[in-house]
Amino acid sequence: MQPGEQRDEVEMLSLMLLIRRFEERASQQYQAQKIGGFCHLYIGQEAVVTGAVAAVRDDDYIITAYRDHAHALARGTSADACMAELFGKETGCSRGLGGSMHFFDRKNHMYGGHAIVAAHVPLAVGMAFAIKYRGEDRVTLCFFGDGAINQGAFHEALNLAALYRLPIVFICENNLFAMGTSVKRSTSLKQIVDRTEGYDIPGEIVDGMNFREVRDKIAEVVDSIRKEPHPAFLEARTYRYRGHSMSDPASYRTKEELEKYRLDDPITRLRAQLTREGKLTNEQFDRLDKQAKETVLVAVKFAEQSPQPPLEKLYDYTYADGAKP
Amino acid sequence: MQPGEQRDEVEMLSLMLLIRRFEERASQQYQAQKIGGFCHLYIGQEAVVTGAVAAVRDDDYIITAYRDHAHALARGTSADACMAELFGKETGCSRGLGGSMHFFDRKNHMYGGHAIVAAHVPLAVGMAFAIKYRGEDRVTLCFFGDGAINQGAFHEALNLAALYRLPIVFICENNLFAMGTSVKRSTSLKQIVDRTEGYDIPGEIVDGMNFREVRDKIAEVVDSIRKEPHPAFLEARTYRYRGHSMSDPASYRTKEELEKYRLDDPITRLRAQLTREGKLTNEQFDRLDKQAKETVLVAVKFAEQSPQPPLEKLYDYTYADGAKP
Amino acid sequence: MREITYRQALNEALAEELERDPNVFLMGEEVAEYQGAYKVSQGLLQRFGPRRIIDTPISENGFAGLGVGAAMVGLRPIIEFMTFSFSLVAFDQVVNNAPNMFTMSGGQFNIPITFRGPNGPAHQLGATHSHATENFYASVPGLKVCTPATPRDAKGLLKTAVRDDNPVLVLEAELLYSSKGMVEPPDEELLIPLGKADVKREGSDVSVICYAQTVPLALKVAAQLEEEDISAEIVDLRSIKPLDEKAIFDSVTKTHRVVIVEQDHPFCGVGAEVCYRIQKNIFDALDAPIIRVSQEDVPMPYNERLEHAVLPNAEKLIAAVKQVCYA
Amino acid sequence: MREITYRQALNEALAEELERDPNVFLMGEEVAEYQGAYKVSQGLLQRFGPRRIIDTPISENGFAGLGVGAAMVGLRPIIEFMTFSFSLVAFDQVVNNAPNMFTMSGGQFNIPITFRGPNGPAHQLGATHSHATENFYASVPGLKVCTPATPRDAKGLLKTAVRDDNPVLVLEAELLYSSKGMVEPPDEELLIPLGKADVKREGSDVSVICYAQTVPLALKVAAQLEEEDISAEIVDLRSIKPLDEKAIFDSVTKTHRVVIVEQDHPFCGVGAEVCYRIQKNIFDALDAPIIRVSQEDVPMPYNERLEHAVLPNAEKLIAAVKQVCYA
Ligand SMILES: Cc1ncc(C[n+]2csc(CCOP(=O)(O)OP(=O)(O)O)c2C)c(N)n1
Ligand SMILES: Cc1ncc(C[n+]2csc(CCOP(=O)(O)OP(=O)(O)O)c2C)c(N)n1
Ligand SMILES: [Mg+2]
Ligand SMILES: [Mg+2]
Repeated sequence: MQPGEQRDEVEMLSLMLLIRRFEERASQQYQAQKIGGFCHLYIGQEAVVTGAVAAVRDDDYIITAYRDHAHALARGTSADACMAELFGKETGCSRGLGGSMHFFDRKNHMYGGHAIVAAHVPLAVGMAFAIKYRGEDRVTLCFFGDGAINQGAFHEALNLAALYRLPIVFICENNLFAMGTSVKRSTSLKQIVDRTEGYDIPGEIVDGMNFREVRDKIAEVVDSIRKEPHPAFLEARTYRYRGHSMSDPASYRTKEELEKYRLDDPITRLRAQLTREGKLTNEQFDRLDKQAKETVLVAVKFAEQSPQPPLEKLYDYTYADGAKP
Repeated sequence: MQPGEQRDEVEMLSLMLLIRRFEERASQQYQAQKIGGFCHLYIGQEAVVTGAVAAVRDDDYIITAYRDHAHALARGTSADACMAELFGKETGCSRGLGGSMHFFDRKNHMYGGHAIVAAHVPLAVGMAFAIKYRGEDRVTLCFFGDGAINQGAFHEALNLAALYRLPIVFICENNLFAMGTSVKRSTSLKQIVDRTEGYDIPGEIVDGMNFREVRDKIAEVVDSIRKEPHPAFLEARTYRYRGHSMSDPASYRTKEELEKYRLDDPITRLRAQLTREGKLTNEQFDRLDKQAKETVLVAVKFAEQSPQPPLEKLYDYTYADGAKP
Repeated sequence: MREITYRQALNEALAEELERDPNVFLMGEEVAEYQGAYKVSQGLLQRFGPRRIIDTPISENGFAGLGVGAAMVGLRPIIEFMTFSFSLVAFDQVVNNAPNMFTMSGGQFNIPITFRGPNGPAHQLGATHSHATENFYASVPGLKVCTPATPRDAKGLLKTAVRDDNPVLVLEAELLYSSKGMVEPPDEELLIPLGKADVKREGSDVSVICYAQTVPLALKVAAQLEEEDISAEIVDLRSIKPLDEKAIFDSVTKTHRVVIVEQDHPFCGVGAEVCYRIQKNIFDALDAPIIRVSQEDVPMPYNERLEHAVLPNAEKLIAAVKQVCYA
Repeated sequence: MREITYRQALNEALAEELERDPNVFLMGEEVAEYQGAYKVSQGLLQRFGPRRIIDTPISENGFAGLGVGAAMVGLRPIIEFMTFSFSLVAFDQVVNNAPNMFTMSGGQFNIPITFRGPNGPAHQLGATHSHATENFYASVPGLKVCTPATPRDAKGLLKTAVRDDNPVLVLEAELLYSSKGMVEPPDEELLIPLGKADVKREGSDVSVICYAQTVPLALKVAAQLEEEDISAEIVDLRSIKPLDEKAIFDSVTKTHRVVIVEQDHPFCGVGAEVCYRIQKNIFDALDAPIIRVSQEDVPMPYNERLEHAVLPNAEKLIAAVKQVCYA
């Protein structure tokens, strides 16, 4: 996307549908044991990352935690490459070496996929440091969960970003839980965003179930950062419909709570907005959804048919210069 | 000291004198190479720890960083044991195994002496946890420098203390510098105390050069904690007259700045207050000072004449059960 | 004796020690309300209440340090790391505070703390989540490290660890949590001393030294080797530190040939230390060089086939045994 | 050639690489305005300005991670740890992010970062401040680790490290900062490859394998042994990882006897790995068991005499050499 351009909202709705259908299918493939390791689904949170990418340029930097499928897809990594990664195939976005928690796509400026809680937040600050070092007008978007804010790494990173006035937006995807621990049991504050006061970083809350609100707020913040680099913090209030990972029955929360959030579904909401405004018909929506489903089915086939990373290359990805230990 | 009792102010003035004279002598012995390793002097900051101990009971827990001679002396560790520790002798408060940065005195509830910046702050929280676990009405006082607040350990510890509502006072001895780095170059805030807002911990600033102000404020805070356990934070504004350690010429600050603070000297100030109020004569003061100097000279002699820790015991302090590795 | 899982065995050990000593408490992420990420602490919150079974935020360095501080004033904390891969963010507390306190204080403060949780590669968790930390921690003076491989050892070692007056790491094996084995009945006190290896199978041709996840592997391979007339003695170290030199030397003096199979990285791994001790002390007993089977020296790939290729496995172990036996 | 100190040599290396490549920057505590806690970065702020010589708060984990992130997008950070004892609070960034990124991303992101600073016991700094971290870091796949012992090696290795496309740790020796040695003139490019050991003294009776602070010790002892007609070959590893097997094997094949003298802890130390490699590959070349002289396995005491007793020293090294020579 070019500066000033607005991403088409119907296009962004399709992107949300793609993410949703991709993960539903991934869940099914995981159950069928085509996918190994841990697998964390983003279903319910789609408005956050789609709103974010709609607000920034393609060459801005994006980095997130292990709940990362959506971030890659939103950045333009193909469903094929994403599904192949889950299958551990050579055609995967990390050549089958990273897996669900470690999606990377350099070309699309997606810098991972990081599985140690909050350990990527300093990395994001480093990327923002490099932007300023080179005098570019890019911005780094760093996503993390509500559970990440109690790690030392988070704290040190925020202070560094504020001290050096780096161009970065810290986006806390507050889905109310870190595994089975609710925010009020993990964080000594009424609301997460208040922690930014300890760093003198401007912070705001956005409705993470509302695509337009996320997009507009991030656009505003990023605009101000491009003019004069500084860090900013957003708490996006959202909800994950599924358990923490595939093995979590999520019995720490009520069915009623889940149903309440489902009523607020980000896809339903954007669809309703667009329909109300006459920008989308039911038939169009159905077509988009069908398309998304097909793209994902094709991706599964692609992943299935792709080759495994060759055994001979076992030692090829340890040192960039091919050094042997 | 018993609850409700006030420590005699003249006694506390002698304590400050003892600390001052002890460290001046230590500095001289360090230059004479009787003391090895690093040695960090507290000169100028005496009102903070003396004010603190004057406000709490003898069985409250105290823990600090590596600038710890004063904390041990204030807690009642003898000048003999402190000097012997600097000399690395068996009669030292840590049997000559700890050195300047690692003073310990279990009997006097002095829990160290910790040399990794901020790494003792979680320990302090653990001590406060134990108090609450046992239902005691003790309080933990945790001292640290302005440089410590940008470590992850500090952050995690504060959140835990606030979450579990533990009986602890975090006392930041803000002497404006961490080695050669001024607070404004290390911390993204106008004032340190503002960081507590990110944890919903009550925070206040005290004049760390004023014994009475420190004592009264800590007494007030501790009183409230004993009634109902909770963490609190104090920023004590103070100044170290010497360099960071013995090898630091402190050329990062001006002579004028130093002179300004010397005018505010905590010993001079308490002396003036007491004299003004008719509680102390010049002769008395001189006698106290002479006493302090003598105590310290005796301590040097004691340290010199004390035996080294025996070589045969090399393996005796690794495992408490005497296990051999 | 009755058959229970490794997970149950750990759970029993925790419950018994919590019951026995009011100074013992369990703290970690998801240990209480969630009943443990791997269900090791199932039921403990209900039984012992929130004062003693304590959930934490994701602050490993903070709560590891909290445990050390609580131990300084007389409590006996059990700190669970959800996995030891996450102990790396708490490394300073585990290696700098816990084991140094006793020395630094001239013997005034011992730290009776247990750090426990799953350690070592599980299955397809990738490079950040597959750390085997035993060589890091065993290298640090003042720590003790054990690595149970069976339900009985898990229960007996964990109970001993909690009673030890020093910092002890109990490195559990996630892949063994559901494995079963015979264990003494609950009313019979089971304590297994730290620093004692266990010959899990007697043999005469070669000593296979193993621990944790490599014990079942070694036993499986020994059965296969039997068919080829190679008699392997399986020595389960159980404790990495202290290391049971005597048990190792006794076995090697009998077999004269050694393979060490370990789950950690090769460079400065546990096997390197074991090898050094053997050749230094009983050089003349060796009829062949010692060979180690460990991980390949690469970050763990996610792909299953590559992961298998990185880990010690039966083919590699058999090849190594044959090599030392010149078979 | 001219004589300069180890400190100056490092300073020259930094200046030359900063000069050569605008993507190189130096970051750490007190590196800029204070001119370095140990003055290694003296004058660099004045010469290269605050954009490239950057002071940090006391946030090792934060700025180590910042470096890794900057490296992901093409910069070449040099991260100074005031000492490697303080790298333990940044352990996760150094062992989990820097070396895993290349694998986890399927080769998309290499991390050209240099971590440097003094490592190993200095003098009476006590248990928390005396860590020798080489075995920790060498154990981690994806890292490279070097340990210069002379001004020439310090300059040549640091320059090579900065140009390497992988994470490299340059573990300097504080006690050697003021030591002097001959180094090529500044206008002559000096690059010493990683993974190449250096025979610092030829000999025929015994190979003494050493690195960092133990190199001068070994050389001193070799001179003493000469008087007793024992000819020691001094092999300075220079790089711990990659390890120069060939140089080691060449020397041992010649002398048939080995003592390894190292500054780290004994359990799973560097010497254990070297020993394993030797006995595995050239077992028959050995006429005696390999002996290691390392630290005693205790937290470092402050007292000077005890510290001396913990460290490798001349008496212990001589005794070990005599033992392997049956002299
Ligand atoms: C340092 C560390 N500790 C623990 C874990 C295990 N863990 C993985 S995800 C998670 C919860 C994170 O919750 P949150 O940050 O809210 O993100 P969400 O899963 O809700 O997206 C935990 C505890 C980890 N990966 N890293
Ligand atoms: C984790 C860590 N990093 C760096 C150091 C080196 N260091 C020792 S003291 C110090 C400055 C601390 O300043 P401050 O906290 O303000 O305390 P002050 O010295 O002023 O009392 C530094 C950087 C250390 N000991 N630990
Ligand atoms: Mg969450
Ligand atoms: Mg300070």
